[in-house]
Amino acid sequence: GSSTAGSDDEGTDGAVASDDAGSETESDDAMEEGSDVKAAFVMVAPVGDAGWNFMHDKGRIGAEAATGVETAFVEAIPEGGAEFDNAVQQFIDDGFNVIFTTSFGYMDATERFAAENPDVVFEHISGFKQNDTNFGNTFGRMYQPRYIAGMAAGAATESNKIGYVGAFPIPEVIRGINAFALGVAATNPDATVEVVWTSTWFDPTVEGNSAQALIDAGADVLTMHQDSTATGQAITDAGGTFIGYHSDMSEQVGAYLTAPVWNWTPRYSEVIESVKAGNYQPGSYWGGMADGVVDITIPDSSPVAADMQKVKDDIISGDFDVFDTGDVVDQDGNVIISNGVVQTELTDPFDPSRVVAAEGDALNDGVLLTMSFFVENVVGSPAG
Amino acid sequence: MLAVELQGIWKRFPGVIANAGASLAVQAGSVHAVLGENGAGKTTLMNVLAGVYRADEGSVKLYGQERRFSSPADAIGAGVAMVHQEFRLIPTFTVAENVALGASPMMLRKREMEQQVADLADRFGLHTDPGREVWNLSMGERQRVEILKALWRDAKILILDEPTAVLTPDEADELGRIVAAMAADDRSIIFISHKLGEVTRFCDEATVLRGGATVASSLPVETLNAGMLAELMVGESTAVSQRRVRTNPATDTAVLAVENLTVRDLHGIATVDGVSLQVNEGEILGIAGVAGNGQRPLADAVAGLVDTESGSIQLAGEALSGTGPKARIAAGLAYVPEDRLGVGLAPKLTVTENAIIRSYGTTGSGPMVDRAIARDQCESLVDQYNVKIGGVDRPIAGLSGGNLQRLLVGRELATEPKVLIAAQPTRGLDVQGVKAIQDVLVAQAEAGVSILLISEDLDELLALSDRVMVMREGQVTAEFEASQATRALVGAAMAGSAHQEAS
Amino acid sequence: MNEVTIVGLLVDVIAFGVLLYLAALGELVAEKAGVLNLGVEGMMAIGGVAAFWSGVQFGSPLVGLIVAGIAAGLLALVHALVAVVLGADQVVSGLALTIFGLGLSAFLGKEYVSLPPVEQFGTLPLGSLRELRIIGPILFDQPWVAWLAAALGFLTWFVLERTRVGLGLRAVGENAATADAAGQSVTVTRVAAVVVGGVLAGFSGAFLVLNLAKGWTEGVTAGRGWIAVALVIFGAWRPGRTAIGALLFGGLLALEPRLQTFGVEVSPILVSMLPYAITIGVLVVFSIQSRHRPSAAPAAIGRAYRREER
Amino acid sequence: MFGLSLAKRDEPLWGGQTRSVLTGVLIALVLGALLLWLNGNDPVEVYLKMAESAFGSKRAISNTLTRAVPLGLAGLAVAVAGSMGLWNIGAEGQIIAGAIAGAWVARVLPDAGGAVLIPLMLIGAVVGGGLLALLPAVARARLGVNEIITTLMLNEIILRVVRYLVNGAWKDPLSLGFPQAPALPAQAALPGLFERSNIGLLIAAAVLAAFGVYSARSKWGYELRLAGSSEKTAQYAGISLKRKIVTVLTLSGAIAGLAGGIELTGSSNRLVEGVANGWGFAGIIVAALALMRPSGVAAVAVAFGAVQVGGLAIQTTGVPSSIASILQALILFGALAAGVFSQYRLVRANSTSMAVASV
Ligand SMILES: Nc1ncnc2c1ncn2[C@@H]1O[C@H](COP(=O)(O)OP(=O)(O)OP(=O)(O)O)[C@@H](O)[C@H]1O
Ligand SMILES: Nc1ncnc2c1ncn2[C@@H]1O[C@H](COP(=O)(O)OP(=O)(O)OP(=O)(O)O)[C@@H](O)[C@H]1O
Ligand SMILES: [Mg+2]
Ligand SMILES: [Mg+2]
Repeated sequence: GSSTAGSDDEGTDGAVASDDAGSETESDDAMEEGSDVKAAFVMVAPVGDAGWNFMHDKGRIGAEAATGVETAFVEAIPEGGAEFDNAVQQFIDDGFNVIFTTSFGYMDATERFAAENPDVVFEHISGFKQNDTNFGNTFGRMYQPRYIAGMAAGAATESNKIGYVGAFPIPEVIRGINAFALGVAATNPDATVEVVWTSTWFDPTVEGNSAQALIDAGADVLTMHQDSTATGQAITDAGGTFIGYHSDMSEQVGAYLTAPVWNWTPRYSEVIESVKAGNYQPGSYWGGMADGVVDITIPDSSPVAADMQKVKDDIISGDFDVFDTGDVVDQDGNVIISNGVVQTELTDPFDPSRVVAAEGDALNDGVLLTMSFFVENVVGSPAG
Repeated sequence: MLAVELQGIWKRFPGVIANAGASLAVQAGSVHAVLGENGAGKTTLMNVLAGVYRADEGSVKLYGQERRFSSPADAIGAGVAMVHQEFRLIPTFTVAENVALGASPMMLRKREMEQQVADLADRFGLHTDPGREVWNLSMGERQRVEILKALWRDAKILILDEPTAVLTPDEADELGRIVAAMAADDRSIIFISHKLGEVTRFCDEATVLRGGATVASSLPVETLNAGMLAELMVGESTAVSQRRVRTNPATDTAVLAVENLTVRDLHGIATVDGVSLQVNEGEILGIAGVAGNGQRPLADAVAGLVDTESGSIQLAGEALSGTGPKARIAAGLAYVPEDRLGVGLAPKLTVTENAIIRSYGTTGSGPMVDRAIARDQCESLVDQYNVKIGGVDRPIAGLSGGNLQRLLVGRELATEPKVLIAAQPTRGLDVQGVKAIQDVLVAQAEAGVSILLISEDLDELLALSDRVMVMREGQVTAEFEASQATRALVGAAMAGSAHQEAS
Repeated sequence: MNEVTIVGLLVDVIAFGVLLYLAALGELVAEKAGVLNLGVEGMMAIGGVAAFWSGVQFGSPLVGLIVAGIAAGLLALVHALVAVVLGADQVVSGLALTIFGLGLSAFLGKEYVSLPPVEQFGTLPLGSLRELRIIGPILFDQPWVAWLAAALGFLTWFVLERTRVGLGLRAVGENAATADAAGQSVTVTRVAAVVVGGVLAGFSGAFLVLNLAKGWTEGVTAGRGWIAVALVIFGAWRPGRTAIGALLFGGLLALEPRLQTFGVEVSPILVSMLPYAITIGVLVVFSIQSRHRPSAAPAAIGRAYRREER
Repeated sequence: MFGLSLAKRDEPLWGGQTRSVLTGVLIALVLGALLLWLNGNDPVEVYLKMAESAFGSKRAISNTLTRAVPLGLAGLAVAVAGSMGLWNIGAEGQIIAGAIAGAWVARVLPDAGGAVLIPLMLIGAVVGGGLLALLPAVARARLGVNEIITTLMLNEIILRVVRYLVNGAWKDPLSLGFPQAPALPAQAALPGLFERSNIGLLIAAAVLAAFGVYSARSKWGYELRLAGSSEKTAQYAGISLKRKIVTVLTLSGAIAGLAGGIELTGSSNRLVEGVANGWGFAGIIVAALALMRPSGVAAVAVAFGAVQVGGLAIQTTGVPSSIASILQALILFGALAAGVFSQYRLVRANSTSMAVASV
């Protein structure tokens, strides 16, 4: 069968699964005796968006069930405004002592609150700042399951054209596209990955429209880095194959093949448990498939299911890493990385004076975090 | 048989009682005049009959049957049509569309509709082009469209509220014939007019309103004369305006000199067409003419409110052409506009704020309005011109027309102008008001102010003016010295033909 | 760029055009009667959630369309009551309606987020016409709502220009006192026009959720209601010209991602500005052209009418 | 309808607008209670939480006032134009333009001291907001182009400009490619006052007070009201309407731009896409509820700020944000309706005698 260790209703939350509805009254019952830890979440868009925020809310609900602490959230809080301050302060005043801020743009404000409130733990998602006592950051190596998804896509395409609907040309998205494209190359060296940028994280209409553009351009397999399922609906209607993102979208999308998914429950639970135990240590957590924060469903139907499973196992065991293996060649044919060794000096594209890796250096996370080139089998512009 | 029977109609508006138990009885198949001073409540009463206003109290009977209208639609359904005093036309609609509005077949066939309107117009001798949009039409044409609307509905009861105000005497006579034909067709017509000659020629009976109540009902017109009617209307015997005797005759120095002035409206029609005139120091120059013949754009052009196409304007030797209103005020020009609440005053602002429109810029040195000075100015105007107000800090819209006018005239004269343009300065005023304003104008002229007086009231013009000019279709068509100006001569010039209104 | 991509583009142009057109047509009807309704965005959202709800309940897009129309029409009735019957400020009431509609749709739609799509509006059984090259997919393979939109556009034009109802409605929007004196009930006409406007916005929302976004999520309207408001002005309050505008604006929306697949390197963000920039440009050109005519805008727009007030 | 109609009162009800806003709030609270109850919340508890979070402590008051700053300035911007009968729907975009211009100043002068930089940024913001309003202003004055639509369209355009900047030209080199503008220099932050309030509060209060007085007492304000009361009268009084339209709309934009500058330097430490955050649209509502009188804006802004703070606070107790929006809309409808009834009364035509029944 398929192995879906990370999908939301399995795994860590078994113990109190009956309570995972997440309503406030129920969580009171589930609260452990004597625990005064309360966890709050700040979301940048309505949790009803079916994507990023939706998954964080699922993570919240899962963590509430797993740890028994009370949780609360506010949604649609803009980045860089007074609303964030109001909401976080309200949480602090109401006695919340772990606060997860789940959008990149909250980073600076979260840092400031952490400095002002040493008794409250702040965990920021998708950023890179931290302090020594109560402020850490969390993200996931989504590129790992993206690679495996690419393998499935390469095997599934008949037109040898795979479409990728991307939000913004930023390293996080580019990294995912490259990993995916490397996975495609592993199972189908003839296939290309064509990218369309939407300039929005969430707009189902634009996403669907972009997907249709790719379909018309000949793509028969689509994936995306967006917050709605519109891409999947478009390819379903066109009779193609869809690879989801964020959550297992098999319920919503007919042409579903597989999906790299987020599963915030284990990480949230871990942070909350450490606060409960009084041993929270801030850090830069960049978890991968081994940690369960990202995962993928392996489709039985795929002819490369066994290969995918093997790669998954190897990633989890540490025997394989996406950009560490073989040659990573850019669109112009330059070999950028070869077997984990950087072949050419890499600078931060946004600050060219900063060298991220010199020629001959071993591959480091900095290279991944500033990635701004497309690998050779990607069609489209990494500049947007 | 009575076609219309209104009884005990009361209608109150905030701060005013427009109808105070008014009544009216109209015989079927007759033309019935409703008379009364401005503000007597004629229009209000007709609006009640036409379903536009809902009376506070009173009853409406048509052909003996009690009716209760809650909308104009109800009244139209009962066969009542009204030609409103202010046009109720839609400028962007064609004539045919305006005529058919609310009374057309479900499907509109443009050609057919226009043809039908044309036929109807021909039948009653109302010349019009059914396919033209109304914004292109002159006032007289618009009036014809209004009448066509009522004819189109085949109304049994037709209300005409001052239909002849913008018509030439010829056109008015034409209308008289149409009305007579309609009456002969067993329709009933209610005819409102301030022109008593028309009343005696066109109508069978007359009802007179005063202060919202009926003071005389269904008088047979044959028994009436103008003097009696005037007495009934105003409630006291007024001497017919008499020529005033000046103690200090006008001099020959031209203070205001207008040379070959042409003004075009939005549609390129020359509303003022090569007008030249001059007003000497201490002189009152009267401009006569049927409404809509260019008097208003002439006044606006001299005051700098509309652009002129060509010509020059000089005030005491200073060229004003091309300057804005501010410069002209500074040069010594004052203007009492015809539309007092729309142009001369700002209805939402307070009495004080309206009193300082001319002076706020020059009183006080800094950027702020000096409220103490403003209040003083306002109070002294109120005292001097005997303006009745609720309070200097209440919105001016609450004042009655006469009081608005006193304040406006006072304010303009407070600027100590060299030239005063006074357009319809006594329209809508009661007897004391008329006299007060006329006295002020004469006193100013005697003090050396040059006055350009525009009025539709011929008697007023003849009584006050040193010279009278007649405007027709934008041009000055005649000029009379005071000594030669008679009603007959001026009236004939206004009509542009030998025809003159009987009186 | 090849035949398939060009056909695909045109198919999308029409789809987006239909989306915008339905909403704009509704706004046009309301504005023609003299009522500005800035609540289009909220009405579309309510229509969308209602259509999705009935899709889940009944599985029929036709029922969805009807339910969406009713729901959005009811929402529009709020604006009609506040801004027409009571005569309160139309701008504020419309803005409040947008806030209300977006909030209410999010509240009602909570359980429908990330459900699989419900049945879409299908195509008409046009047989071999649909198979025709190029025009088959562009015209005959469109969902029937596209035909409905075209028909409604024609119907709107016909009713406005060729029937007594339309004459009265336009009169109310030009000069309420005149229409009233001619026996046309201003309140009834305006309320009806606002509600019809709401129904059409609801249709637009239904089409958006069922066929374009293919699912309900909060924020699904993403500002398209505002484009519809702009479109009415672009179309100079005429159904035909508005249709052309809808295709133009729809074309720009459709072009945004496709330019990339055509290999044109232009920022999609900049392309997305175009509809708004064009609207401003067109407005300016119109007003230069029509300096000596009465404006195309219904003269009484935004103004409450109270019969006994002068 | 139902034989009922509205008749103007001889005098508006005592306390007219204040009373109507309060009545509106009351109506909204009743309807909202129903909604909350349906959603399984305890309305009383929720409302207490709203009140407490808006006014219950020094911090709460600071939160409310912090919101009242952009609301008040945007409201003032709309009211200044509105007192002359112009609709500036573009405050939202002008706030963004102000923030962009302010951020630009900081880019150009990164090393200037705070005492220089902050004033320059705020001036930049004022200029930026004013410039964005200039196009609609000139188009309206010269060509009679409806300013409602041009300002509305410019909102959408400027939003995309800031998005473009943040994603491209102005992308922060230090944020690992994430689309955000660089952080402003530390000295660009407005000095704090108490709790979360900063001197932006004083600036806004000063601007609101100054305009409140200036527009009520000055010749300039008098001319505005004159033009707003009747265009023809203004022309008759020798006021150049064209110039007035241009100056007033531009000024309106400048005030909104100042709001953007204060948000930039006060609440956010970098230019973000969401800097306007709906304040501009809320400003329309604030101005309308203040009857377009600049002097009334401040009070409405504080009240509206409290509603927003309360709406956010109840979310932390599990009330969905959608209900907070619905409550806000209900308050608006309620206030609008109550505003009408303060000037009109309901009249019923009695079916037998046409007598007036006042309800
Ligand atoms: N809608 C209204 N609101 C307030 N006051 C009104 C209204 N209509 C009429 N009035 C007032 O009622 C009174 C009677 O006005 P009405 O128009 O009936 O007079 P009229 O006899 O027709 O005068 P005119 O000869 O000038 O036409 C006036 O004082 C007028 O100002
Ligand atoms: N547009 C209007 N809106 C409301 N009320 C009006 C309006 N026009 C006139 N009125 C009211 O009608 C009343 C009378 O106005 P009108 O000018 O007809 O007075 P009048 O009876 O002719 O008095 P006067 O003898 O001073 O001319 C005023 O008190 C005013 O409140
Ligand atoms: Mg009258
Ligand atoms: Mg009067």
